[in-house]
Amino acid sequence: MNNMQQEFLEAGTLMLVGMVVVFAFLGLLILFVNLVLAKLAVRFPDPVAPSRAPSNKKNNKKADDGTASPAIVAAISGAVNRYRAQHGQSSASADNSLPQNKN
Amino acid sequence: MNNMQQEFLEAGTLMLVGMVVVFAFLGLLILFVNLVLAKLAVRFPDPVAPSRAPSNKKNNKKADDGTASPAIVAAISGAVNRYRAQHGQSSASADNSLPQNKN
Amino acid sequence: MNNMQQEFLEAGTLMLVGMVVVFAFLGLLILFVNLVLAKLAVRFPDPVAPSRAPSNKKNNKKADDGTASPAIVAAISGAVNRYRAQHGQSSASADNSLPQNKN
Amino acid sequence: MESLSKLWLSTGLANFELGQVIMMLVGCGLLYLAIARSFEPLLLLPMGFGAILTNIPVAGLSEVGGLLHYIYYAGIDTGIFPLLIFMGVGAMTDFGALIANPKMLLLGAAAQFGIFATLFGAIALNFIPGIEFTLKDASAIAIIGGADGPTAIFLASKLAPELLGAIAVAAYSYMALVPIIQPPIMRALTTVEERKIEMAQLRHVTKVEKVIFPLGLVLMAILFLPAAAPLVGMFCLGNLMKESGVVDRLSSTAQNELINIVTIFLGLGVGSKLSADAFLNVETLGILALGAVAFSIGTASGVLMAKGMNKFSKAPINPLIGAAGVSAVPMAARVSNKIGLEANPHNFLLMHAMGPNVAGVIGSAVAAGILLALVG
Amino acid sequence: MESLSKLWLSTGLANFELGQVIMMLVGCGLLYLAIARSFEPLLLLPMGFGAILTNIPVAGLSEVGGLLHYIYYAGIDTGIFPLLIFMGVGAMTDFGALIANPKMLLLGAAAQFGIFATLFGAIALNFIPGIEFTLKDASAIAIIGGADGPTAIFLASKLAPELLGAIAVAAYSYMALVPIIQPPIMRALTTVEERKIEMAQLRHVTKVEKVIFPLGLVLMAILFLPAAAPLVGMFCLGNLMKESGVVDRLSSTAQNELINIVTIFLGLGVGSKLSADAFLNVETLGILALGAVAFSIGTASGVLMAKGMNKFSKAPINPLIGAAGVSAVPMAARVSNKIGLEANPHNFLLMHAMGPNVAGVIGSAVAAGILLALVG
Amino acid sequence: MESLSKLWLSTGLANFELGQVIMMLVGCGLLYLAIARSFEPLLLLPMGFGAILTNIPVAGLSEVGGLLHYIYYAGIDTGIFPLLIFMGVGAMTDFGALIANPKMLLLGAAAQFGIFATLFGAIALNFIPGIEFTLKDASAIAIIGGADGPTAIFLASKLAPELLGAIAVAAYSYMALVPIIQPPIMRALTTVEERKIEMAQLRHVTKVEKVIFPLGLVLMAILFLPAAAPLVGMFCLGNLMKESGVVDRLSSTAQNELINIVTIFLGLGVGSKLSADAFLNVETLGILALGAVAFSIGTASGVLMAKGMNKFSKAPINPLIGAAGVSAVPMAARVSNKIGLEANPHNFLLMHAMGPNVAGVIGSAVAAGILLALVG
Ligand code: NA
Ligand code: NA
Ligand code: NA
Repeated sequence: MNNMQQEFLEAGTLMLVGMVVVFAFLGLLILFVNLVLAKLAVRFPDPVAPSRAPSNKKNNKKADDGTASPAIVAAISGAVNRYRAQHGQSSASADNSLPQNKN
Repeated sequence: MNNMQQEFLEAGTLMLVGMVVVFAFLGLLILFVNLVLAKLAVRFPDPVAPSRAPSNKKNNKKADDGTASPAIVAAISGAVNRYRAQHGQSSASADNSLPQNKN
Repeated sequence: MNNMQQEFLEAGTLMLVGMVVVFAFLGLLILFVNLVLAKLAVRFPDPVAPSRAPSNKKNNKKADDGTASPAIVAAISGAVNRYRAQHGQSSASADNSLPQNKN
Repeated sequence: MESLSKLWLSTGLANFELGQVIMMLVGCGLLYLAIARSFEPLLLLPMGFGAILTNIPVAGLSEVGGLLHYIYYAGIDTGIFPLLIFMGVGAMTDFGALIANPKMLLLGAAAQFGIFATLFGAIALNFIPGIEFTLKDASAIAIIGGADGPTAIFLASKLAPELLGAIAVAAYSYMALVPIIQPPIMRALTTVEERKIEMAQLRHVTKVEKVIFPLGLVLMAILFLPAAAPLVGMFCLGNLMKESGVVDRLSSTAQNELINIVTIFLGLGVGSKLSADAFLNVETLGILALGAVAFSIGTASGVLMAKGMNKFSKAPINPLIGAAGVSAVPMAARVSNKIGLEANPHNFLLMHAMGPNVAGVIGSAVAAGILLALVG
Repeated sequence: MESLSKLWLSTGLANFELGQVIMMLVGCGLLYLAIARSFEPLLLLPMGFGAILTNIPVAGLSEVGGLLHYIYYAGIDTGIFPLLIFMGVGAMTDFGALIANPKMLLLGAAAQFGIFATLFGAIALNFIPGIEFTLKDASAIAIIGGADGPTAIFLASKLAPELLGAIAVAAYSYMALVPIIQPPIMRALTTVEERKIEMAQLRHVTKVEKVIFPLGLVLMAILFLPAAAPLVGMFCLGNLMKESGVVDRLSSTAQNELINIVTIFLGLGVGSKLSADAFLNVETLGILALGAVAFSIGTASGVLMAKGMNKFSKAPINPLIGAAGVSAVPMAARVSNKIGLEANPHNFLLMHAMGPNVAGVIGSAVAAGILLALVG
Repeated sequence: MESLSKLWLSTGLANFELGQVIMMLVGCGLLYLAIARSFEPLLLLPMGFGAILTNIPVAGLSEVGGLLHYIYYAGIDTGIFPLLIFMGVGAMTDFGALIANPKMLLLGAAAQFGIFATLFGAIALNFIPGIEFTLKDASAIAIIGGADGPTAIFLASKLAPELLGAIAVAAYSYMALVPIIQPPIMRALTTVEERKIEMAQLRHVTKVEKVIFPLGLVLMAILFLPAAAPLVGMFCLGNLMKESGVVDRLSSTAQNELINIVTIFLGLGVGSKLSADAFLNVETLGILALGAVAFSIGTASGVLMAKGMNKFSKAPINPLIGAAGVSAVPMAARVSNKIGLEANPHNFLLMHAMGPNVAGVIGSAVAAGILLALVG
């Protein structure tokens, strides 16, 4: 039973130390964000469109040109789908035309 | 020459046993399909379009909405092709916008 | 210091031999191109469009059918982009419909 | 005749042991959860299949020379697979919501109480005859409360490889059960008024902030907790690849093809540890019970912490987002959003819950580092 | 001067042996078949190139420390590469046609007679001086008749690694030659009337059936033939990933990037076994001859079985689809379709031939399991 | 209390050595170059991050059992990663411009003088106390002048693994600095009139030529320089996969997913060699100095060779394209184009400079082979 108590003590200490360290670590991270990043945000603002709410960069890139109505989109997407089903290769060969960086 | 005969005997036995087991195995698979799968097919029919002949699932998924004529498809697909050739990146960045599951 | 001289001598020899071999190797490659490939080019000309300047094969393949105007391309590409942003999966499932070679 | 008897002796029928049959049923159960119930299918499907393959008599797929043996020792025993998955997850993670509202990190910290309380509980289970968990075992079990699959597998492979199968099954099962486990706890600990609280829109986060954040995070791991550095480091590498914007092709591969390949192998390798003697014992029951406790405590701690913060914060904080602190990205955040919408149809908490959600990933990696440093 | 002589001694010119030159020409021959004739280019191109690389004097690409050495021992000696390819092929395979008409499995079984008859023939070749095939050798050679590349490589790596190069070359060459080898046999064994037979449209197969089929198949392998479990298991895992529909990203990676990467390495690794001493001997001639025999017998058995079944079956069966039972997916099915169209321009056999075609894949994996169990 | 002290002893703060801090700053410097300046980010980003990870005290990421240890020994010590990258680069390379104007090969040869002159220089540095380069070291350093990353890493891993980190850093940094290093040299060695020279349009190159070229190239390596066969061979395999047109899925994977995966690992593995004791010494300064010299001499040799050829050639040759002979594809070719446009706005040299550019890749692989044969 003594051994058991010993283990409980160890587990309790671990619990205490663990929670303290977790809070300390993430607390320091708060400081880092508030002190360092906030300053960086002021010194290095994004070049364009700083008013836009944080969101998925890629979706923005795609959604911001053209204003076709949903109906047109639906019609075209049906056609595109059917085209793709017939010419399955096209998407793969488009991959090939990526800019080819030399490593 | 005795050794040779021995080997022939072994090879012959292998041939016999092998073909018997192959037929037995695939025969049992027939039973499995006829008894188990056929029942499952009745108990768990596909939710929609049960009359459709078996074919490539993906093509179905793509072909079943919209009814654009081949001429329109051809016109659009030409435009899409040219667009892709000029903006080779688009297909790669579309990949990035896949729903990102956490593992 | 004698050791030093020895090393210099070795390095100098390496430099000389190295440059000779590099020039010899690439020189032979010139002969290979001029003698072998040039003949092959005459005997096995490309099946079509031999007058076209060497350029990216894939772009050619994509650009050579259809003659939609840039305005139409822009309109459609906007719609396609938006469609893709909403249906991120489509490009991945198009990959699935590649002709599936058995290895 | 001799051939036929040799063939008979090589069949599964002639060699099956009961344990193997049961473990195959466990594997089928995992496949059922993955396919019919869509419970974490990306990992449970290969894991369930691996469980079936590893228990095939005679075939020896997990013995020297077998495929699963190679996969396990090359990728899981070394820790390589969970680390690569963590890199891919990092490349999929957007820290924007957390940077915009860094206090959310406290919620991610509070939810880790699920881990450390469970550690205590695992030691308490030693009272039950037949169960004898060492501190290392208890630590590996407790990390289930972190609700993070790769972290759990990484820690278990270091501290208690013989429990790896049960721990992984528990971790992924409960992660899939988040929408069932969390809501009653969330409702019990909050008032309707609290659940209705709407939060202020998040500020814009600049690109530079997003690039520097993973570097700062890894720096802190280096300074204060090097034992967490492999996990945190690979996570931050993935995130840096994404946010830097200069290596899009690497980032894309890390979050698509590479993570997919590794996921297949990780699932098979974890499944290969689901052998009868390692899984069919009282300890597994204990692990499953502790896992549920860990999730519940983590959820409760997060919610209570958020309630407390709401009292003292100028900007209102909806306590529901505290539950997202257990990580289980992005499921837990979606649960917060759903319960919030029930109380107030105009209350969209998803973006706000992403903050504690990714904070929970950091929190459990930190907790894993502490356990490695103190117990490993 | 010393440098130049050292350089000269390190050239290929100063070190070539005749055998190496010949093997390089063999490699060039494989490249020619792959590029100019489109014979199974996905494997023959890297294999031919591997054959050239492995025979370079001095460079030692297949010796300890060389790239091909690592590839061979990590991926082929262990069996990992063929199994991963099998998983990818499983993820590409649609069992719908087979489930709709399960009797087609008998055609896939009959075609395996090509394997076992060839085994007998290989032992008979021992009469020829200079050829001495053990039962293991004979089994590894006979599997060529299965018309399935990964199965042949997997079995050869287990039973007769020293014959692996020749067996792989024969297997892939004859698979590419299916459109030339099969038609005369098919025409000789069928009447025009038989070739004109149109078959009834296949019934609809539900998603549940497609999901359960791979599970049932792997269960049968477990019960009756665990030796076939690695091959059948990985094949079924791939198919389950595809049909379950819940892990599309894993399925897509398995049938695209992963199988492509492994194919490059598999080809190089197999090519590295095309060394002069392993390939340039009478045994290779024997293997090439036996391979042709195996394909022909397999085709004939399939067609004859289909003729017989047509006699006793209510629904008409076109004997041509029996030839597809050798597998060689999807080439053999296309050949059946083409010969059928010659006799009757309205006779589209492709979907009907896919049934025996995929049955042949199962059949040869089963045959490989039997050989492993009895001979290995 | 004991726990806290144990935890403190496991922190980075308690274990940091000065060298590690400095090397982490070096890693941060590489990240800065990669992200803020876009200097070869595909390799410098993972390399910089690897440098940070490897210098974390206590964590032991580069010791037995650590992730970076496995990556380095599996992929770089064996030479596998640079060879796979070379295969991918081959699959991205178009030899059309070179086949259309094969004399450009002489420019690619001349630029290799940068390598061999630097070798001499490295030995000369032995006069400086504290620097002691063996011939092997000098050869591995000199290859920086080849301006080809994978070649430099491959050679360094064979001849001087302890210098690998510094050599890779120098090679990639100077490759990124090509637009800064080359222009002054190019302007100094040419007259405005020479820079204005327009070159004749290139002839059409047929598909057969493009397919046979890599085969001829590998054949020459086999005959005359087997030591270069691994590099040249894998490069030609990739190019053959691309140009043959029959294995597009393999070619696409080799130049996308496979090269991306390997690039991440290569960067991390090279970064793991950036430890304080291997990097923080006078030799590294020597290597950095020699690297700059090597690039400059290579550029000058190429330009001077082109000047000479222009004197004797019927078709005019713009000396600027000689600078592209150092390889650094496609950066050096773009620099030639840019300087040409400055002198003459109608002078598009890009396609013409691609010839010497890819010739430079061949040239440095050949030079590496010579060094391996004579010094290795
Ligand atoms: Na967590
Ligand atoms: Na077969
Ligand atoms: Na070069």
